[in-house]
Order: sequence, then structure tokens, then C-alpha cells
Amino acid sequence: MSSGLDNKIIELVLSALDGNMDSINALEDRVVRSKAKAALFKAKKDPGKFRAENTGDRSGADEVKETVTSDDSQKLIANFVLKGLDGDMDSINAIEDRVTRSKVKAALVKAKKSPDEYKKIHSPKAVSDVASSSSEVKKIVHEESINLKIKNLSVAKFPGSVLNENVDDFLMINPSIWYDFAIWLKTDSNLLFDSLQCQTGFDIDGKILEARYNLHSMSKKHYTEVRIQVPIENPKIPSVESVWRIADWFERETYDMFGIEFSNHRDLRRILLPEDWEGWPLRKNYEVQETYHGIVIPKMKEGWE
Amino acid sequence: MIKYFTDIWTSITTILGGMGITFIHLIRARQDNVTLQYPEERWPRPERNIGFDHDNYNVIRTRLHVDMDDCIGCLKCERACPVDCIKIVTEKAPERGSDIKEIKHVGVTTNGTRKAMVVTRFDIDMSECCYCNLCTYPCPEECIFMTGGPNSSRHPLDYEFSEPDRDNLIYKFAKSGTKEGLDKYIGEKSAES
Amino acid sequence: MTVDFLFDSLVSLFPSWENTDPFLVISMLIPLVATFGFITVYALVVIYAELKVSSFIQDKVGPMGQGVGLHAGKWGLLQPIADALKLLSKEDIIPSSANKLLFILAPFMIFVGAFISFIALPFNGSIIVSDLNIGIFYILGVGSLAVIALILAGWSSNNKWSLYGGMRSAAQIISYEIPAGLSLIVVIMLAGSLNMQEIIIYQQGGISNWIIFDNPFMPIAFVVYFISALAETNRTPFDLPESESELVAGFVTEYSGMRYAFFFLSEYANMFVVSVVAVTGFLGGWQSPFSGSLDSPLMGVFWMLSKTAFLIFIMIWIRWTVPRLRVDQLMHLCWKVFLPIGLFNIFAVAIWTVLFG
Amino acid sequence: MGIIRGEEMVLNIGPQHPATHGVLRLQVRTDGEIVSSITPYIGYLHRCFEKHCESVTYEQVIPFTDRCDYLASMTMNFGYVVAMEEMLEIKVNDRVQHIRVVMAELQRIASHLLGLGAFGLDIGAFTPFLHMLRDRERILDLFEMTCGARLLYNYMWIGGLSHDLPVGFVESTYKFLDYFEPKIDEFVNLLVHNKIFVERTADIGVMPQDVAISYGVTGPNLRASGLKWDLRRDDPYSIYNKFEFEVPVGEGGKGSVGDCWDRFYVRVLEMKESIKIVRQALASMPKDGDVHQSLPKKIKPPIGSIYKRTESPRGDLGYYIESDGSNIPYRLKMRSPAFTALSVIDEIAAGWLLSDVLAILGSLDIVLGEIDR
Repeated sequence: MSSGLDNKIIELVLSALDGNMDSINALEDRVVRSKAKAALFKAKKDPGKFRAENTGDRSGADEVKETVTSDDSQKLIANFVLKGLDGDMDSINAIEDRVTRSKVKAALVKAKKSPDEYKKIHSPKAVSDVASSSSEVKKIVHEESINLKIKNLSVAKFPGSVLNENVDDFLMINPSIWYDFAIWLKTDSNLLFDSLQCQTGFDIDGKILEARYNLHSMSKKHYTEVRIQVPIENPKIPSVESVWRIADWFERETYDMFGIEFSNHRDLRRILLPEDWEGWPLRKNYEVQETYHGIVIPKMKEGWE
Repeated sequence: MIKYFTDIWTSITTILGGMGITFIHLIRARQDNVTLQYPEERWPRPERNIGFDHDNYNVIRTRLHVDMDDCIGCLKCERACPVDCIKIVTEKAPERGSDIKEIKHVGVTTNGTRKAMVVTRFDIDMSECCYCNLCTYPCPEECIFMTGGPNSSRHPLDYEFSEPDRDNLIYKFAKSGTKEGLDKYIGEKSAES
Repeated sequence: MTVDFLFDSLVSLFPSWENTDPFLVISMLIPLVATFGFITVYALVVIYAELKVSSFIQDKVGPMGQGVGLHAGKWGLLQPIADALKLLSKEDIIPSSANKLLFILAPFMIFVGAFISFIALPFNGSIIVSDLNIGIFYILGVGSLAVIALILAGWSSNNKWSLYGGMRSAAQIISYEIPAGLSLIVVIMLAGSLNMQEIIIYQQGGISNWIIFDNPFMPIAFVVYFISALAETNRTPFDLPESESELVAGFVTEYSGMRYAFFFLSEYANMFVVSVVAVTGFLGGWQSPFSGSLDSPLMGVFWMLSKTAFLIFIMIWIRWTVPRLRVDQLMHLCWKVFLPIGLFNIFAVAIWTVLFG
Repeated sequence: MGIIRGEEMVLNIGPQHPATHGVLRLQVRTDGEIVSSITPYIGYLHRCFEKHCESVTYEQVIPFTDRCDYLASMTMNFGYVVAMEEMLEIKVNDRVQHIRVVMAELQRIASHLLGLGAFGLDIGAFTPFLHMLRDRERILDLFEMTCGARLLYNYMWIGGLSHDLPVGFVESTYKFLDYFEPKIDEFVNLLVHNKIFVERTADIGVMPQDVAISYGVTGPNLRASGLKWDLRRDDPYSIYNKFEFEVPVGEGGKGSVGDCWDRFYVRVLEMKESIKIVRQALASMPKDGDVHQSLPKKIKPPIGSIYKRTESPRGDLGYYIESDGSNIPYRLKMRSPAFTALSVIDEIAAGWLLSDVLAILGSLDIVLGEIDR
């Protein structure tokens, strides 16, 4: 996943790291061979890291398990909320885990605003309906906008992830689950957003930094926009660089211009500006430096004003 | 083995084919020649005929020129400039639409507009100009334009305007001494009355 | 016009002089100076030709002079002279971290390699500096001197591009010596001599007696030799050592002015040498293509130079037509195509000579 | 037999290097001739396009878009004005639309000409480059005739054009197209099928489709990887849905799909398709219609944002425009196709020889002005 290499090459490189060069040299295809060799050069610099990265790649099933468990807990919460809506507050109060209890209560407050809708989405029966009659769902989805579809689909998997009510133009996503959400957007068979068209940052009145992702699906030919807001004091957004490889450079550019830190980005450096540039130029409160490497930056050209 | 020989064969044929094409160019050098002997032969103006009398109609983008007699000091060009290379300073004329001979100020433009302003400074920094032509469109008097083009009888095609000093590229169109002359003129006027 | 001839005539002119050492020096100096002058004039002509041919191919007219100023003379004839003057008057820069001695030595060595090859080149039956009995072998031998010079230039510049250029050119020139040599072995087999003049005399009697038409395998040998010669002189499509879009300028990246001019000069001089060898070996040397007519000594010089000029023209023509090979493809071409063909040629010509010769 | 490993060497290709098409620095790690990794360093041509746009009015942005991709200024203008018109809900008349399409397609030909020629130059073929430039000059003549500028046009305006077509433009364009079509074939014979050129490009730098999509590579580079994706066909803007044209995709004619040769040949085929479009647009162009008809008096878009993609010669050119209701953009982001194309270079060029890296770089057809903005 990390370096985007074929599994075959990774296998070859791993075996070569163990000393088995013959398997690479025996390769017929020149292209693959040279790629494998190049990967080997890279890998030999830090074999441990390579092994860790790429063997971890294969045991990605663990991650899936984790999400499943979190999914389960969400289902649990939904269950409790449904009970609460029916007036059974005792069972909620009886939850021993404080965190879960508070979560349930928060969800309950939200749900009470529109209890019918919440019931519709979360009652076990409805979920099974969606699963069983997929063709029917497709027909409905075709009529509604793709953003609404994402919102509805996401409720089951990532409840509370879409923050905005009106999703005509964009989806406002909770930054904490963004990475998993992005993987889901890319891999879900209904969505398949395989192409990140544009990623950029915004400075909203000097208080909030916003990252916007324009996603497109080459196979489904649909398009959406995702926005993530973070406070300007602590601008941290999970990096999706390993989901869409182009996000690597896009995020570097956004970091360069806005100072949004993309956590878990492997190589977060300035991209367009020099390494030692001060400040984040596209923030609204940016001021041009007085000097750069001892060179005074002229504000106004001589003999003009 | 067959591939070995077909490779050799395609190499020979394609390279000979390419050499044939270049040879045709070689012998047709006189007809095909597209270059100009620059200092003697200039790049010709493209034939542009827009179908009506176009004395002031200008598309050629060479250097900017201002007809100061027509300039009313409306600052539209200054505002239109995306790189802020135009700088205009105006003073209120003592009398709208009248000539001031002392500073060679012409009161009425060729379009018949009576000027309310005297332009004391009109600088264009040609080293910053991006030749976007944006300043020429809003001008109500059509007094700022790019030289060359259909009206080149007045302003010959010129794309060589190198200067030994950068400062020489700041074109000063306002007539020299306008500011002092105007102050003096107003002073005299007020003294008279 | 050999050294021996000059020496003998000097001795016979001044029979009273006991000590003949000065005569030897003089008789050696005169041809050398003449050769040097010839190389310089020839280089100017070829540079002009290169400019013009490339321009015509690219739909330009190249350097031209017209109007009042006559910028580069009539038809731009003065352009190569202006180029030469520019090169000579340019600042001579030696990079501070370069190995100074080797850096200075390299351009001279490469020029010496090209220059001493001229000793064995026949211009007609008598104009040859030294009629060596191993002439063709000698030229192949001293031609390899260039490799050392190129490696020196590449290494001493202390520049990665130069190093790449130097290493590439070393690999390339050494490799292509072999197919070139194999093709010439076929010629030597037929002519039965390593002497340039004897090879030419073997081809006496018109165009049909030229070695290239001797048997069906000789055109192949000629093509192999010619392409190998292109590679040896670092011309496109084999100009990897100095490929401008990859290695900036390869081994000459750090050279400027006079020193650069020497590399330039020796490249063109090498072109001349390999063309003369090709003409000698395959195209009848200074012999007239028409048997018995137009074969006076002066016409001999004409035939030699015009045949050489034709080959040089083809070199220029190829240069402005084809792209450049990659370094491994270059080696592939040498070792997997030309070498088998060259060996096969020797075998085939031998059998042909036994059967039909 | 193991590999002979030498010492690894770090080589800086650029910022001043003949093959980097501008000022780009590729830090290359090599073992001999084999390149093991490439790290591009960009930003040498950074001119704060996006910061500039936050201080100039909407119409003053257009000259800056010219300068981003200076080889395809018309399409740069086009993308911006299409986005702005959608934001302002301006309908421009048919004549303007036709003229825009003609200009954009001529610009596409001009841009591809230079891209192909420069690619040839990277491979070492000098003559095709000058032949391409010769034909490009004729297109620039057409542009100069129309708007007076040869490179940076500022021709398309929000809601119209700066000038109407001059008398004789249509005839001159037809003349050019008639002249140019055989020249493509000549070029193909001179370079594209040349064995040395094929050897240098076929099977080199293969970009698989999923890699291309994941890296956001678009335009001819993506099409060369076999995906039929062209915004002119798939998300038609302006009046592209009126015209009939093919979307050429890479078929691995000399090697495998998505190699350098495919990227090269797709561009050649695209030039032919562009000629088709120009011919259709010229034929169906309405005679009357004022090009200044729908120019807005004041450009103050409603609060909101828009992301509009158009097909520039290098790929999907996106403008993300955020308006706060004033006459100055609150934020303007250009999604430049060459930026994404360059980011893929480490993925597809590592493991090849040094010469191949430059060939691959040339085949991506990048313009540094647009990458660095």
C-alpha cells in the first residue's frame, strides 16, 4: 500500500532481502526486473522499515477487524438510542462504560430532534432492508444526489461523520474519522471515488482552516466535494496520502500555503516555497517578511511612489 | 531469430525513410525557408482587417503610448492594470474645458469631452507591463493604446525598445513641468482676482 | 611528398653538409605544419557545411549575410571564422576543484590522437606524410588514444556529468573499435596488405574494382564500418558522451574557449580520418571511378577529398535526422548485431574468395 | 550472477538543465546509469498566482492565468472564463462559443506541437523540434492576427472575447489546416516510426491505469494508459457536445499500453482530432453575434464556490473559485494538470536508466509555469 508497488515485486524484494537474488535475476520481463531492482535499492537502505511496511500491508485484515468492532459499538449505541426514544431511559443509565453512556446520551439528544428519521435509519429492520433489496436502493439512489447518498450510506458506517445538514454542495466531514472515511469513499462499491481531483485549503476569516477535497470517480462518473474544518490554532487533519497518491503533493502544497498539518503524511515538507520560509502565505493574516537571508525585500520599487 | 532480422530491417528502412524526408527538405531549402534575416527583414505585421475604418482600433501589443492631449485623467486605466504599472496624478483644472497655454494643456479632447482635470503625472513602467491590453479598453477617450498595428502610420511598429538603464523604461507621458506650471498659473490667477 | 622524399631531396640539395639531423627535423616539420594548416582549414569548411546542411534540413537558411552590414559575409561564409575567433578569445576557465594538470592535458591528448592519424592518410599516389607499411593498423591504434583523453577530460573536470560522459565514451569507443576492425580485416584479407597505398592500388581500374563491389558481403562490411566510425567519432545517433539533453555537454561540460575548441577540432578531424579510411578501404581511395581517365595526381587529390566529403556529408545528414540511442542499446547494437555480422563477414568473404577469387 | 553494485551517487538534474523544460530540479540517486529514486524539487518558478488573485479583480485574473501555462494560454483563459460564467450564470452567444472552441483547439495543436518537439529534442532528434516550431509559428500568427499577442493573449473574457475575429481569419485557418495535415504525416514518418525513437520510447516508463488515476494524472497521459477520459466528451463544457470527435487512447502500438511511445502517439492523434473540431466549428460558426454582448458591467459573483474542470492540452485544468460577494476572489485555486503529472515521475521512472528518466520526463509534457504557478 505504502509505496504502491505490485505485490509481486514486494515479494521478490522481500525474498531478495533474505539473500535470494536469483528470483529477481530470473525474471523474464525487463520492466518488472528493473522495477524490482530499483525497489530493492530503496529497500536496502532501510530493510526493517520496508519489511514492516509491506508485511503490514498484507495483514491489513487486522485493521478491518478493528473497524468492525467500532461498527459494533455504534450499533450498540444505536440500539440504546432507539430504546431511549421509546422511553426506556433506565437501560441507558445502566450502561457501565462511562464513555459509551455519554455517547449514547449525546446521540439521543440529536435523535430527539427527528426521532422518526433516526428510527428509520437505525432500526435493524431498515438496515436489513437496505442490504436485501439492493436493486431497489440503487433506483432510489439514482434519484437523489450523490452527496445525499454518501451521507445516508455513511450513517451506518460512520455515524455523525457528516456534519452539515444541507449537503447540496458539499459534505462537511469530522476530521477525526477522515482517514477511514476516505478509504471507504474509495473502496465502497457504490461510490468508488478513485480520483482525487483537487485538494486545497481555505482560511475562513482567520479563525478556521478548511481543507477541501474534490473527489471524482472515473468508473462511476460522479463527483463530490468534501470539506474538513479545523481550528487555526491546532490545524491537524489525517493525511489521505496513502489513499490517493496525488494527495501527497496536494497536501504538501496545502501545508506549504496554509500550515495545515496532515498527520501521518510520510514526507510533509514545503513544496513550492523554500524550506526556510517563514509563515503561511495564503492565510489571510500573512505578512511578507522584512528580509530573506539578509536581503531586504522591497515593498515599493524605487522612484515610483 | 526472425525478430532479430526484422528489427534490423525496420531500423534500416525507417532511418532511410527519415533521411529521405530530411533530404527533401535539404534540396527544397529555398522554397521552404521560413526564417527572416532579422535586422534587415522585420517580422511582418499580421494582416488584420476588421472591416471598418480603424484608425484607433488596435490589436498589436507592443509598447503603450498615451496621447496626453486626449487624456482626461479618469484613472480608469490605472484601476484596470493588474500589475499596477500605471501611476497617474491629477489636479483639478481651474476652468473646465479651457486650454492652458502655459503648460500646453489642451482643454477639449478630440472626442469633444471637456477636461476637468489636469494630469500632472502619467508614468508607465514598461518593465512591469504585462501587455495584457486591459488598460486600453476602459479608456473613454481611446488615448491609451499599444503602438503599432493598423494605426502604425502614426506609431510605427516597434518591438525593440531596449534601454541601457531600467529607469529609462519608466515612460513619463505628462508634459514636464506641468505641476509647477499649474501651481504658478493658479497662483497668478488668484493674484489677478 | 613523404618525409623520406623530403629528406632525400634536402640531402641531395646540400651534399656538402655532413650533419643531416637538421634536414630530418625540417623534413618532418614541413608536413606537420602543412597537416595542421589543412586540419584548421578543413574544420572551418566542415563547420560551415554542418551549419548549412542542418539549417536547410530544418527549413532555415543558416548563417547569411545580406544588405549593408554583410553580417556573416556572402552566404555566411565568414561564420566559421567568427566562431573560431570567438572560441579563441573566450575566457579560459579551469574549475577550482578540477585536477589542473589532467584538465589541461586532456584537450591536447585528444588532438594529438587525431593529428598523428593524419600521418598515414594518402591524398594521392605520392602525397602522404609517411607511407607506413602497417598504415591501416596504425590508424586504428592511434585512434584509441582518444579514449584516454576523454576519460581524463571527464574525470579531471570533477563534474558528475563529465564523468558520465567520459565513462560512456570510453565504453563506446573501445567497443566500436572491434566491429570497425573486423570490417577492415575483410579489406585487408582481400588486398593482402596493411599499407594504405597498396590497398588503394589493389582497387585500380574503375568503379567496378572497388572493394565495396568486390563481393556481395562488402557493402555490409562497409555499412558496419561506417556506423562504427560514427560511434567512434561520437556523432549522433551515438553522441551519448556529449548528449546535450541528458548530460548537458558530457565530458566537455567544464571546458571553454581554446580548450573546448580543441575537442571540437579533434571531433571533426576524427571524422575526416575515419572517412579517409572508409574511402581507402572500400571506395577506391584516390582512384578515379572511371578507369583510365581523370587519374592525374591532382585529380587523385580531388577524388580523395570529394569521396571523403561525401561521407562527411552523410554523417552530417544522419546527425540531423535521427534521435539518439540509449547507452545499453548502443552496446547491444555493437556486441549483438555488429560483432556477429562482422565475424560472419570474415567467414563469408574467406569462403567467397576461395570459391570465386 | 548477482548485480554489480557500485557506490550510489546523487545527481541533480537541474535547476539549469537542457531537458527539464524550465526550472525543475530532479534529485536523482543513481548506481552507474541506473536510477533508483527520483525526488522532484519544484517551486523555482513560483510566482504566487493564487496570492495575487486575492488582490486583483476577477477580470484582472485572466492575464495571470495566461502566464501559468504559457504554452496553452488560450485554454487557461478558457477554463477560467467557463468557471466564472457558470458562477455568474452568464449565457454567451453562439458565435463567442464557436470562436472559443476554435481558439482552444488551435492552442491545443500548438501546445502539442511544442510538447512533441521538445520530447524529440530530449531523445536527441533536433530537426523535428524545429519543424514543429515552424508549424506552431503559423498558429501563433493566427492568434496574433486575432488579438495582437503571440503568446499571452488575455483573449477570452468573462462573458465574451476581447476582439471579434478579423476578416480573413476563417480562410487563413482553413489554409493552415490544409497545410498542416500532411505535415503531421511527415512528422510521423520522420520521427514516430523511426526505429531508434521506438527503441527509446516503447516499453519505457509504463504507467498502469490505476497508478495514473491514483496520482491524478489526466489528459493525454491518462488516455495513453488506456482510459477513455476526456472532459470535452465526458463532461462537455462550452459547446463541445455539438462536435464529433474521437478520443484517442493508448493501444500499445509499439510496446505496452501506457509507455512513452503511447503518450507520444496519443498527442499526435489528438492533433488530428483537434483539426476535425476546428473544421466543424469553423463550418458551423454563426456569422453574426457581438462578442461583447454579454460582458457584465460589474463582476460580483454570489457568495459561494465553484470547482470547474476543463480539458487543457495537459489534462484536467480545474479552477476552484470561492467568492465572498465582492469583486475580488476570496480564494482561487488552480488545479494544474502538469503538477499531478510530475508527481508520478518517481513511481514510473525509478529503475530505469538515466536517459530514460529524461525521456519519461519529456513524455509527461510538463510546463513548469503551471506546476509552480
